[in-house]
Amino acid sequence: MNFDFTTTLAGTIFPNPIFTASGCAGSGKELIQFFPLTDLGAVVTKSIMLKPRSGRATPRMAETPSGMLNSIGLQGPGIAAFLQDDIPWLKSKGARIVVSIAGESVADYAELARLISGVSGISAVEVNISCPNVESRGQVFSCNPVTAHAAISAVKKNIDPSLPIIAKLSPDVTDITEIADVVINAGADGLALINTLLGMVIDTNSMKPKLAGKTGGLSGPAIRPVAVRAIYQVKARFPQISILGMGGVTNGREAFEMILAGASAVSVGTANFGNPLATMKIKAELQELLIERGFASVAAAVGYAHREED
Amino acid sequence: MNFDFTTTLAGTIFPNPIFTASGCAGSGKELIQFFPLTDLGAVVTKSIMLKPRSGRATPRMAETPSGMLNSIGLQGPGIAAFLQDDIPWLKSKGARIVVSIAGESVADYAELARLISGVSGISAVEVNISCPNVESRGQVFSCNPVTAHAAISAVKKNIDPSLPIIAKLSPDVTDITEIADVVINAGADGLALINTLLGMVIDTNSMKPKLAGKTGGLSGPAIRPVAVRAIYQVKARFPQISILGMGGVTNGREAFEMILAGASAVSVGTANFGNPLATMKIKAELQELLIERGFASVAAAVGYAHREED
Amino acid sequence: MINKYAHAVDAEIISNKRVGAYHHMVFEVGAMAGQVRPGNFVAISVGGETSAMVLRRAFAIHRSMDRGGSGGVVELVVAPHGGGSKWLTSLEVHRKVNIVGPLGTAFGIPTEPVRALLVGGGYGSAPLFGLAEVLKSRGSRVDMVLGASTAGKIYAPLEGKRAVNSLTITTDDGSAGLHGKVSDFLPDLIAASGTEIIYSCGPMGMLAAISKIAGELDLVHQCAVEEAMACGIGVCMTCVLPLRDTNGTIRMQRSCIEGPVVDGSRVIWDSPRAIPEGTWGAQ
Amino acid sequence: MINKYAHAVDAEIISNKRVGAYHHMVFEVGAMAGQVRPGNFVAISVGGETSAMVLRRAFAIHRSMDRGGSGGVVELVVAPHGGGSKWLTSLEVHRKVNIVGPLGTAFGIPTEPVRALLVGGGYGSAPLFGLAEVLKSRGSRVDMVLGASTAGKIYAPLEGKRAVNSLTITTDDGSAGLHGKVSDFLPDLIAASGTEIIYSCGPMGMLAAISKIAGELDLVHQCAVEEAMACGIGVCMTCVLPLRDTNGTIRMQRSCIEGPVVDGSRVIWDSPRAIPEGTWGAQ
Ligand SMILES: Cc1cc2nc3c(=O)[nH]c(=O)nc-3n(C[C@H](O)[C@H](O)[C@H](O)COP(=O)(O)OP(=O)(O)OC[C@H]3O[C@@H](n4cnc5c(N)ncnc54)[C@H](O)[C@@H]3O)c2cc1C
Ligand SMILES: Cc1cc2nc3c(=O)[nH]c(=O)nc-3n(C[C@H](O)[C@H](O)[C@H](O)COP(=O)(O)OP(=O)(O)OC[C@H]3O[C@@H](n4cnc5c(N)ncnc54)[C@H](O)[C@@H]3O)c2cc1C
Ligand SMILES: Cc1cc2nc3c(=O)[nH]c(=O)nc-3n(C[C@H](O)[C@H](O)[C@H](O)COP(=O)(O)O)c2cc1C
Ligand SMILES: Cc1cc2nc3c(=O)[nH]c(=O)nc-3n(C[C@H](O)[C@H](O)[C@H](O)COP(=O)(O)O)c2cc1C
Ligand code: FES
Ligand code: FES
Repeated sequence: MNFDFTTTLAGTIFPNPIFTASGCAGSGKELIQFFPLTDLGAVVTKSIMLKPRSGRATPRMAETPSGMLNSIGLQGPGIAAFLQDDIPWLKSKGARIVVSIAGESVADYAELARLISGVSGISAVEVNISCPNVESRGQVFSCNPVTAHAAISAVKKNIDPSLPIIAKLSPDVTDITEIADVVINAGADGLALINTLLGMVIDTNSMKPKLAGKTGGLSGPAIRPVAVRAIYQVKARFPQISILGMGGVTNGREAFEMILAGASAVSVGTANFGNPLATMKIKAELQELLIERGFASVAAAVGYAHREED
Repeated sequence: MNFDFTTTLAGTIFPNPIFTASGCAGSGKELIQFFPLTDLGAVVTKSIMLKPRSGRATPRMAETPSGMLNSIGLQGPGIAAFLQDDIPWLKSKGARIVVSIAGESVADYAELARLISGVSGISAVEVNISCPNVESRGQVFSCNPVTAHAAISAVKKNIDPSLPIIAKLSPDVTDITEIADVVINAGADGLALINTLLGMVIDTNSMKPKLAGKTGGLSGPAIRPVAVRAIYQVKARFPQISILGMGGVTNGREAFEMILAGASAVSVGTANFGNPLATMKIKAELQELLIERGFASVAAAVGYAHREED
Repeated sequence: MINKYAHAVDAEIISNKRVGAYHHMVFEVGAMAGQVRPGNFVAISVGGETSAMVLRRAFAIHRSMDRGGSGGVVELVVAPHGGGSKWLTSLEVHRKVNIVGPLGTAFGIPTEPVRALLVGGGYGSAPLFGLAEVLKSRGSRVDMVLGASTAGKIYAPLEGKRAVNSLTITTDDGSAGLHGKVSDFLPDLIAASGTEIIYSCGPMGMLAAISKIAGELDLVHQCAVEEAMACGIGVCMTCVLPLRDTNGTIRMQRSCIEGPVVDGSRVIWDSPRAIPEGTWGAQ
Repeated sequence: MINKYAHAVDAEIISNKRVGAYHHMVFEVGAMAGQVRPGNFVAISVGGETSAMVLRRAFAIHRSMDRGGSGGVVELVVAPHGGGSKWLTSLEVHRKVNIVGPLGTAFGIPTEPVRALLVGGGYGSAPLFGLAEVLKSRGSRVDMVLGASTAGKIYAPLEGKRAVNSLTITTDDGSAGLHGKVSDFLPDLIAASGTEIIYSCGPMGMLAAISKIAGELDLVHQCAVEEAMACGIGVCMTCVLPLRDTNGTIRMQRSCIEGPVVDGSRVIWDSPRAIPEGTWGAQ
């Protein structure tokens, strides 16, 4: 059989549907010892902000049952250094690049979009709106329809129109389809589902929160049922929108689960920490499973769990 | 040392802070073979509705990493049979009883409150408002401040004023402290945190959702960081309110974590499935740990992780 | 009282042998062994202390032997299937696992000698051998028919074979015994051995087919059903199936405490996983 | 290239022995052994296939032996502490575990012979013995001082003792060697052995005390730090600590790839877990 492993996400074709998740693959340089970056559908870079950021104090992580909390605080070199160092390096390795951007204000998002527009070799932009809005007492952009809309609109209006926008949403909302609705209206070409859930661990020795930042983002297999539900709900309401699924995927069967729910591609985050070769394992297992189940292409399996017949 | 293991929840004193969680301990009759029900702080009964309910079709459960999904659909005999059979039996065994009620409309909650008011031997009422409101397209009561307020008000106005009301909240909201605020205003004497998270598993053989009801409630250790965060957030904003904590507690250290976050008592749910003696183990370990850490009482440890000193 | 003799025990594995597609495993359970009746099951914690699997796994008790004092054992037949059963079957002897049991209902044993037909599918044969021994000891005639998809999935140990008057094997692929489904051969077997009661254990499809035949011939049919169970002790309500009461009312009942052994005529075979119309409390 | 020789291998455990409070464990890692330099660490998957522990655990490489072909081994010293390390130390020989390595920076070895003082706290002594061998083979003088809270927590194997010119033991409770903290005795030891360079590995408090002494005496101090690591390979940014660049800028750097071995003078010892004022990108 002629199996087609390419996938189309937000109008862009990728050679396969397995991506690294933002913030979980460093700059790419750390993984290249383990496999060629060209073997990935795409590298999604760590969310970059306008200025350099030190991130939060440590401890920044706590292991939890089938998951972990992190509170990195968006440490990074800032957009200028990123465009100068990281992008050219990734391009030189032949990687498909999805740039993740994060802002503290609507103006930040607009500015980041402008700065990225001129750069060649970028396949898409993932807009991380699961970060605190300094103009609104630190409320997370994607937890409010008004600010979610404003951030995505700002990107849309300022970006090179040929660059697809993928809005990354937080699951910590009452109705994720409502937020999906507003960001689609604001011009998002695709959605990334899901970011981490807000969690906390208390150290029973110190009897204080374990993370320096008190709360952190919960990721890993523990949250996979929440991710699958979010993808399924959004796909049911917006069958036309492309979804980049993520949340606790560690093997091909689980990536397949996300695709059946409605994801056109799958990002792998926490699993990279447990196994630097996780993406390659997932990719191989997924391909085998899709063929075994009789799908001629990734596209044929996307959202297949929604069918009403049989 | 004279250690005081009693706890005060919503103005009522219980001999120890370990309860069974609603829907996770049957009617009590199933566990009595394993330990005397008097050894529990209290039995929280399965949420009871006005009329008998068959619940949902099967499969009703799926195991997930460090957790499970359930979609029971509130199967039960209805309030009349419950008051006639279950309550007298629990009383005859000397159990402290917290009755959990659930309605499909505001009028249901009012009626349930009236029916319970006359009954002796009940320590408190847990109001499960994490269930679908048939009058509002199935939206969950506790996911909307207006309906959350209406349900709790309806109970408050119709219940024997000496019976404390504990409002049980869903974590599937953008800001749980906002819902806590409205239910406290509506007259809740305490809060139960948290109910399950909405999740889904897709069966990669049938390529359809695994549960007959498609989505289900995620419980177990996987969700503990979300529960601890919710308890901590609510306690930080409402230091005076009593909290009944729950979500993935399987041992004494984890119950201690919930108490440090702000819970005055802890319900044990999914852990009963993995170990019928879970509550007894948790209780013994918690007592040992509290004494080891130098607390003279449960009360002294409640919310201790919030202190600013050291 | 529900599960009157149930308790938890850290049981040592004293034997673990591959037999065809299954593992025959023996556990030192002490006093529990003396309280087991054929049809009961146990629930076992899987994955060890840092396991991501939070639920127990249920296994029908194959045989139990009370050796007096604290020396009882139970035997199980386990198919390595998913995470839990693969973990269990991979354990070496002397490892301990936590077992809760005995759980659930048992096969009803007539007080008088009868002519019984025992029908097992796959590892569903496991509880039938213990049952056969009890029936034989009461003077009953015991015929047995075991079916599976293929030869390796027939579980029929030698000593078991000796305990029955006749043993018929069927496989879907014809790799052992008769070629076909168990139910294809039942009418003839029933006629040949003058069966008065049928006991069965296996996949729901097989139980349904047997129940149809039993119904037509007006035979008593006790079957052990298998629904996904989260707790095994009656507290979670996940394992329900619609069962008809004596007065005809259909209720969603827990297969872990009302079952696993139920009277076949009580089961709504055409929709065991749905809420049949008219079910008590149906919305 | 970062972690130039790192790769993953399913390594068989070929020995697992309790030594005081620790387990000395030997793993068959093949070619990896030949690529290890003293100070490197490995990251091991824990808990087995159905584990709830999703992160690897880091362990300093105690020694490595390249036996040619595919026959290399690495040795670790593991303290059974929480879920992951208890699982690992409970494994029997012949079990396989997945190991990624060699990871991180190594101790810098001067090209000329030097007088080196190696200071270890608890299992922090583990990487020092391999280092001692290399230093000795280059003609250096190696003095070693090992401290712990109590005698059982001193890890100092016999062959290791032979590789050093002098070995001093200290315990907080006086149960072995000198009574007190390692740092109490350092100035005298340095003076007595004419130390030119200090290598250290152990808890942050100990490293800070050593760094202070090294600074006062203007000695080079290479220390192996230990921060909670989620990935061990540089992709997660959880293991950072503030480090001073050559031009004085403080940046939050990953201890897994910029370390674990770093120059003691680069560490901000009074607040290794905070964001010191003036850190690059501080908000
Ligand atoms: C009353 C009863 C008796 C049983 N007796 C035996 C026996 O004698 N030998 C044997 O090998 N197995 C038996 N099983 C099935 C066994 O309990 C496990 O379900 C099976 O081993 C698969 O578990 P797993 O962890 O390997 O698979 P997984 O797929 O990882 O299991 C995931 C979850 O689904 C449930 N599940 C999966 N398959 C089934 C199934 N067929 N029936 C019920 N639940 C399922 C599991 O219990 C678990 O909770 C019995 C089940 C029941 C309810
Ligand atoms: C570079 C490096 C070298 C190490 N070398 C050794 C060694 O040679 N021998 C040895 O016994 N241990 C060593 N450790 C500590 C080891 O990695 C584990 O952290 C420790 O065994 C505790 O894990 P656990 O699963 O038993 O405990 P848990 O408490 O269950 O661990 C939970 C999580 O916290 C992290 N954690 C807990 N304690 C520490 C700690 N002290 N430092 C860093 N992370 C921690 C764990 O890695 C894990 O992610 C080293 C750590 C690092 C970073
Ligand atoms: C350590 C860590 C850092 C992360 N950093 C980012 C980030 O910078 N931007 C972002 O959009 N998501 C970030 N995430 C979220 C992941 O991209 C992903 O959405 C989430 O972890 C769920 O996927 P997983 O379970 O596969 O990790 C981070 C996650 C982790 C664990
Ligand atoms: C099988 C099952 C049934 C439940 N039924 C109810 C219920 O009837 N009413 C209710 O308020 N919560 C119900 N819950 C939620 C639990 O009471 C508890 O809030 C949740 O499971 C988190 O705790 P745990 O992780 O300890 O199980 C149920 C949970 C499970 C797993
Ligand atoms: S398995 Fe829990 S009630 Fe039957
Ligand atoms: S441990 Fe992940 S970057 Fe260092």
